[in-house]
Amino acid sequence: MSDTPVQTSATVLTVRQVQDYHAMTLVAPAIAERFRPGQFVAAAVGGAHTARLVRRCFGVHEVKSDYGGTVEVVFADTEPGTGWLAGLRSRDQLDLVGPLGRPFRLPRDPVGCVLTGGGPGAASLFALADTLLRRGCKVHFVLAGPSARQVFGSRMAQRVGDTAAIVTEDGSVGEEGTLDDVLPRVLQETGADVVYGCGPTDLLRTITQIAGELGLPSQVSVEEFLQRTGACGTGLCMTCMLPVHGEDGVTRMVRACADGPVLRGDRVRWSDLGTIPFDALGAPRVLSVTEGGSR
Amino acid sequence: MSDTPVQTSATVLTVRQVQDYHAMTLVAPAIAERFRPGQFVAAAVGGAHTARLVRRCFGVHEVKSDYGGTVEVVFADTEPGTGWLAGLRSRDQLDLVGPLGRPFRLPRDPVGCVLTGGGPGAASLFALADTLLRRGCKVHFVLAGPSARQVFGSRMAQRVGDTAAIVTEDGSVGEEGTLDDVLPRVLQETGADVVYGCGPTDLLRTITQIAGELGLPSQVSVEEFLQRTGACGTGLCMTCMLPVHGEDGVTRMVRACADGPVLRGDRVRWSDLGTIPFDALGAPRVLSVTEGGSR
Amino acid sequence: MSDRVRTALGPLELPSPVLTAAGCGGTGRELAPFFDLGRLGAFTTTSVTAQPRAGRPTPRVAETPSGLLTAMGMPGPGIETFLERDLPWLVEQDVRTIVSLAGHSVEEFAELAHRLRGVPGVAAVEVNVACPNVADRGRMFARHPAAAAAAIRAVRDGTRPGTPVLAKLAPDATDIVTIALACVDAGADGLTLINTMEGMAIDTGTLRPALTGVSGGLSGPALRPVAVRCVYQVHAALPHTPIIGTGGVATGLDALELILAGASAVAVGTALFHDPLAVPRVLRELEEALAARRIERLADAVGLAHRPAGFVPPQVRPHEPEKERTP
Amino acid sequence: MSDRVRTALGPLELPSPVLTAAGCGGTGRELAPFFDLGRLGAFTTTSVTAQPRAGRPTPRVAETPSGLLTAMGMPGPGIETFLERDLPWLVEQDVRTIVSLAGHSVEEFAELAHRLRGVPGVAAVEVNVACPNVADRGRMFARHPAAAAAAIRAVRDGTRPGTPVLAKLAPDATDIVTIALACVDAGADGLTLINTMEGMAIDTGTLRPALTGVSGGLSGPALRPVAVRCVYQVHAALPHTPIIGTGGVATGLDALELILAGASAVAVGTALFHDPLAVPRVLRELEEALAARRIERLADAVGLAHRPAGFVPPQVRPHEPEKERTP
Ligand SMILES: Cc1cc2nc3c(=O)[nH]c(=O)nc-3n(C[C@H](O)[C@H](O)[C@H](O)COP(=O)(O)OP(=O)(O)OC[C@H]3O[C@@H](n4cnc5c(N)ncnc54)[C@H](O)[C@@H]3O)c2cc1C
Ligand SMILES: Cc1cc2nc3c(=O)[nH]c(=O)nc-3n(C[C@H](O)[C@H](O)[C@H](O)COP(=O)(O)OP(=O)(O)OC[C@H]3O[C@@H](n4cnc5c(N)ncnc54)[C@H](O)[C@@H]3O)c2cc1C
Ligand SMILES: Cc1cc2nc3c(=O)[nH]c(=O)nc-3n(C[C@H](O)[C@H](O)[C@H](O)COP(=O)(O)O)c2cc1C
Ligand SMILES: Cc1cc2nc3c(=O)[nH]c(=O)nc-3n(C[C@H](O)[C@H](O)[C@H](O)COP(=O)(O)O)c2cc1C
Ligand code: FES
Ligand code: FES
Repeated sequence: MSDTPVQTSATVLTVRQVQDYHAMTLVAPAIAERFRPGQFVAAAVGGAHTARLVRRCFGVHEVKSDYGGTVEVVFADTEPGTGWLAGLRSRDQLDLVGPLGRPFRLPRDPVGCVLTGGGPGAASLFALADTLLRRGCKVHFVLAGPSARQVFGSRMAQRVGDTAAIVTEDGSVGEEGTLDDVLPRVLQETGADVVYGCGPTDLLRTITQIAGELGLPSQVSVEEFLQRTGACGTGLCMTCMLPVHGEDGVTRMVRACADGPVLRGDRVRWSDLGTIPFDALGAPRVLSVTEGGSR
Repeated sequence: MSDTPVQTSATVLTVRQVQDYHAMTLVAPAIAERFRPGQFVAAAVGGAHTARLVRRCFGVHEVKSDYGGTVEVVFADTEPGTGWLAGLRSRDQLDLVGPLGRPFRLPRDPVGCVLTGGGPGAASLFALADTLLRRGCKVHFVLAGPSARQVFGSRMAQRVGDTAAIVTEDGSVGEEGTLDDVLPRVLQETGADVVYGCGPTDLLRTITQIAGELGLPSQVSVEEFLQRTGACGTGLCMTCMLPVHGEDGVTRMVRACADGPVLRGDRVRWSDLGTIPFDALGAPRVLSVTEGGSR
Repeated sequence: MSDRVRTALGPLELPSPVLTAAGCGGTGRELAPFFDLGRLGAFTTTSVTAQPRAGRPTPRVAETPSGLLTAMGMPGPGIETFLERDLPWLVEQDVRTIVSLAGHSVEEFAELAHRLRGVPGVAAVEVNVACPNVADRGRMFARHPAAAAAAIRAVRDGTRPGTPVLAKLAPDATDIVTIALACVDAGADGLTLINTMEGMAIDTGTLRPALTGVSGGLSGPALRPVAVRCVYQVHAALPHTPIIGTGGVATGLDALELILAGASAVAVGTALFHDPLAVPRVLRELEEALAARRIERLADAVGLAHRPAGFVPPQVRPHEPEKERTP
Repeated sequence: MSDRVRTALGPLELPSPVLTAAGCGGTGRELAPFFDLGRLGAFTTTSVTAQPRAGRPTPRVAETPSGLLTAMGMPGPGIETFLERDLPWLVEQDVRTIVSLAGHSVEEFAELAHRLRGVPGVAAVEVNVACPNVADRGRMFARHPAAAAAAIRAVRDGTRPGTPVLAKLAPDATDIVTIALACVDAGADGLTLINTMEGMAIDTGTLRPALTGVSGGLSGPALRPVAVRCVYQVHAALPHTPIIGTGGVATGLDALELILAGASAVAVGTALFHDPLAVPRVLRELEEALAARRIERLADAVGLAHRPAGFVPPQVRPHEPEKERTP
């Protein structure tokens, strides 16, 4: 059962400032032991008397064996939920569920991998890099964002990766430009065999497209879509549905949390996110007459 | 305006264990400066995302001039609201409104005063004692309760008061017995001129009765009644009503928070607490027909 | 207060859209120590009854998740004392005052309106139709279109034409739009949405209902989604009828939510018990929220969430302002 | 599980009174990693429809104070796949299963009952009458006594006599007791109270309704006072009809509150999203709460809050168990 998630009261070990983000290390042996890169944890926010019922999900930045097992998450504290998290201090308890979701599929052979991301979501790529490197893979980072604030881990990527390219629209860190300018070049230069992605939805779509054009498989984590739509993270609530077409050619609505968050990029119908495509299984044939929310 | 209440974000200075209680000292200069003994403060509990809308009220144990002005409250952490409070640590912020309610009326002359109480509510008596002593009054404590756990401040009373009598039903601290056994004796021995009370409702009723029999005025704080019935502490919600008869002989429903919590004991219709006496102003003449809660 | 937040309820202009809700601001005197009452859009009184009423025995209130349950039993000093003691104080402080009326029969509503007629300092009259109707075995007026309309008509008929009459509705109805239509048809110039919703709590210590009234009214943020829904549905049907949105407003964004749904003003109730400074804070936050969204005038935000809705529900024109009638 | 918590819904005996609520436990597979499903009193399925349905586009959910708003659009694989794939898995795990049915017409309800008839592993059938009725311009069955009764009758007629049929009602009605009476009269063996209540949220960023469905159903602790009130009122009128209490149960004391109001079992919904271990925890806390109050058998606590009420509301005897009819 060691690949099944657990619910646990984790102890906050440290909260550090990293660039514009908070990095929180939590003692959670049962989660650390089960974790595989690409999976996430879901934290209850607001404390024992909270009025906020939706757990906030976080990709795992790093897992260590200290104190029986720790997990580190990275977040910005701009919104109420993460604002509360940022106020926690060492020794506080945090109710965590995890690890949740399907991990990144790992190559069997020591191939070349490009890890692409942006925003705090890029944090997940570092746990992945760690595992890939231990398997003898080559790891090439490509981090992109509008400006330096939105690019997490640029220095770390340079330290950890075999290569690391950083690109921002305003040139505030790395090259000036967009992912389109950089990713094809890196894929060509490194001769990579697979592309991994984690970050804003538009970024994932771009990754998928560029990888597709070069005939490379892509594995992307739809964290942002899940964050905007989901309520449980455990596959129970069925609110985080997105259209994915299967090998049989049929489009099905699948759960971003339990069937993802890592999906094959080429399977996701990116243009149809937030809709039920008319050809999806179970799509309404006519717009049904409903009074308010049918339940 | 310095006798009007304020809303403030107080900083927790220390939380100490005192007997079975927590004593929390808060930096709140605007409240400390306005406070008069018998008044209380109302704390928002549960943090920024709380689902609990009712503030928890606390009598003030001690006011000091350190850090611009501090107030100390004393509480047991058996229930959810105070349980949350007990988890606060030094440097945390607490949203406080105060001082609220009418204070104990103070004697003009340096007379003899008996201060009677039980439970954490007795905390309020120490701020009162302080003021009375500074006015040259004699202060005699009588603290009562079922057992030692329910008697707060017995050692402090002995240190601060001119005399101090402690009585518990099981004799676990002080004499074995009840207030009835002790209060009449203390009143006679000390020749006191006025009785102050703060504690469980039954205790207040006993105090009023014994004082009345000896022809002494009593001033009691109906904190427990207020805690069971009120929702705001500021006089807005009209839920903490208790029957009090006025000088004109008419019984009116008054607010425990804003018209109290300190009331003349002989004015409170103790047997009718939790009812609308039929002769109260505005009492229903017949039980009105209502569907559920009329608003 | 900036021009950005000016608003109007029909003919009644208000410098601020943030009011107190009926029964939640005491007599006004209790709030005065905390902030300048001039910052109130308006003060809504506790519902005034014909006779003094002590209300229900305690406990009258219970805490529920993000809410409060209350069964007050309509306590108050009665209209005579109200007119002698409470209203003059508000007038003296220059507080725009909306007087809420509670009757237990259509006749009592008529009598109350009559007593209030011509009294200076009444900015508007709010009719609390969430009152038990003794003529209907104690069922609330607010639950039946005809009963609600009768109460409104009685008050409208007894009130000077220039003074707006607002109908305050409760959400415990199969279809609140029907009730709102009936009230507007009966002469209501505006609507206050919503009163509390019937709920109940059981004390797991005593194993008995927590309130002497057995059931009570649920208020507070827990109720807000229901208030937003009611305001939205009624504004869709009656886009020209001004609405005061009430129910769980505790922040400026909560106020904005009700305004986007179709309210021209909002009233703060339960939040006052938690935070006596709620009204000026909500106003400040709302002003900031409008500015951040580059909304220059509050009126531009009213009902904005309806546009561009794919489906336009049937719209009904409100009644024309009535001519004065003999009471 | 101790004998203290054994309960029964009419003929259906359950070792535990804590169930999952319809639509909130996934297919069962999602909960299985967290706890032994044998600890469930019963598993209630997501409402099963005749055809596969993708449901509404996202966003389908919004967070509200102590609550959740959802507008799902009744997604599901359809009864065929349900019978082939989901139900057999539950049977295999030995999970007592209550199958919830959702139809958009009386005929569809009849068809669903017919498809389910005689299928092994169906402990009870729950009829979700909070469905839009296409024959009534999309109004919910649950809002009209006659429509609700027709749906119940269709399912009762199509279901084996030994299998209890439960009517699941929504609180958005002027008088839920009337609807409950109509359902029991039409053959419901028990009631599940309550489904979500209609509410709405507006996104203050986009200035548009937060849900694609515009309005949605409010669930979670915010709703609990309404659930307690509905269970209390219906139990007062129908003291012999078993009730599953649902709405905001997140702790053992919440469960006890509904039981004291008159429920014989409780179903946990929204709390599962916050806490996948909610069911075994609520059960443990309930067991402790009963023990602390020296209540030896759960049945002794059912409806206890009604005693010694001063006023006994009119009581109605439930219908006698129906003889088998030809479907
Ligand atoms: C798989 C996954 C991984 C993520 N990893 C990271 C990360 O590494 N670093 C990071 O900063 N952020 C991450 N996020 C986003 C994160 O969960 C927060 O939602 C985000 O930071 C917004 O902050 P907040 O909770 O303070 O916002 P709030 O304003 O408190 O919440 C914003 C709104 O989103 C809703 N919401 C928030 N979280 C969820 C959720 N999980 N499911 C459904 N609704 C939700 C809330 O109900 C609210 O309405 C991740 C999200 C997902 C789904
Ligand atoms: C004037 C006054 C002075 C007090 N002084 C002290 C003191 O010095 N030390 C002390 O330990 N306790 C004091 N109390 C009681 C204190 O406010 C807490 O209510 C009590 O300790 C119960 O603890 P809790 O909040 O953890 O209980 P909870 O279980 O969290 O609350 C118990 C129930 O009481 C209700 N409740 C709690 N407080 C209030 C309130 N203020 N108004 C209305 N309803 C309320 C809650 O809604 C809840 O339903 C005082 C109360 C009053 C009114
Ligand atoms: C203690 C209390 C007393 C109330 N008294 C009245 C009243 O007298 N008349 C009335 O129309 N509404 C009354 N209400 C309803 C409020 O005005 C308001 O409509 C409702 O509480 C929802 O708003 P809120 O969530 O901001 O409190 C009262 C509500 C509470 C909580
Ligand atoms: C996401 C979600 C899906 C639901 N799906 C169904 C359903 O399919 N059938 C049904 O009868 N009720 C459904 N409900 C209602 C719940 O079963 C329950 O009655 C309601 O949510 C109140 O309980 P709670 O507060 O514990 O969630 C759903 C509720 C939610 C939140
Ligand atoms: S977030 Fe609940 S199913 Fe995905
Ligand atoms: S507690 Fe609100 S008026 Fe006294």
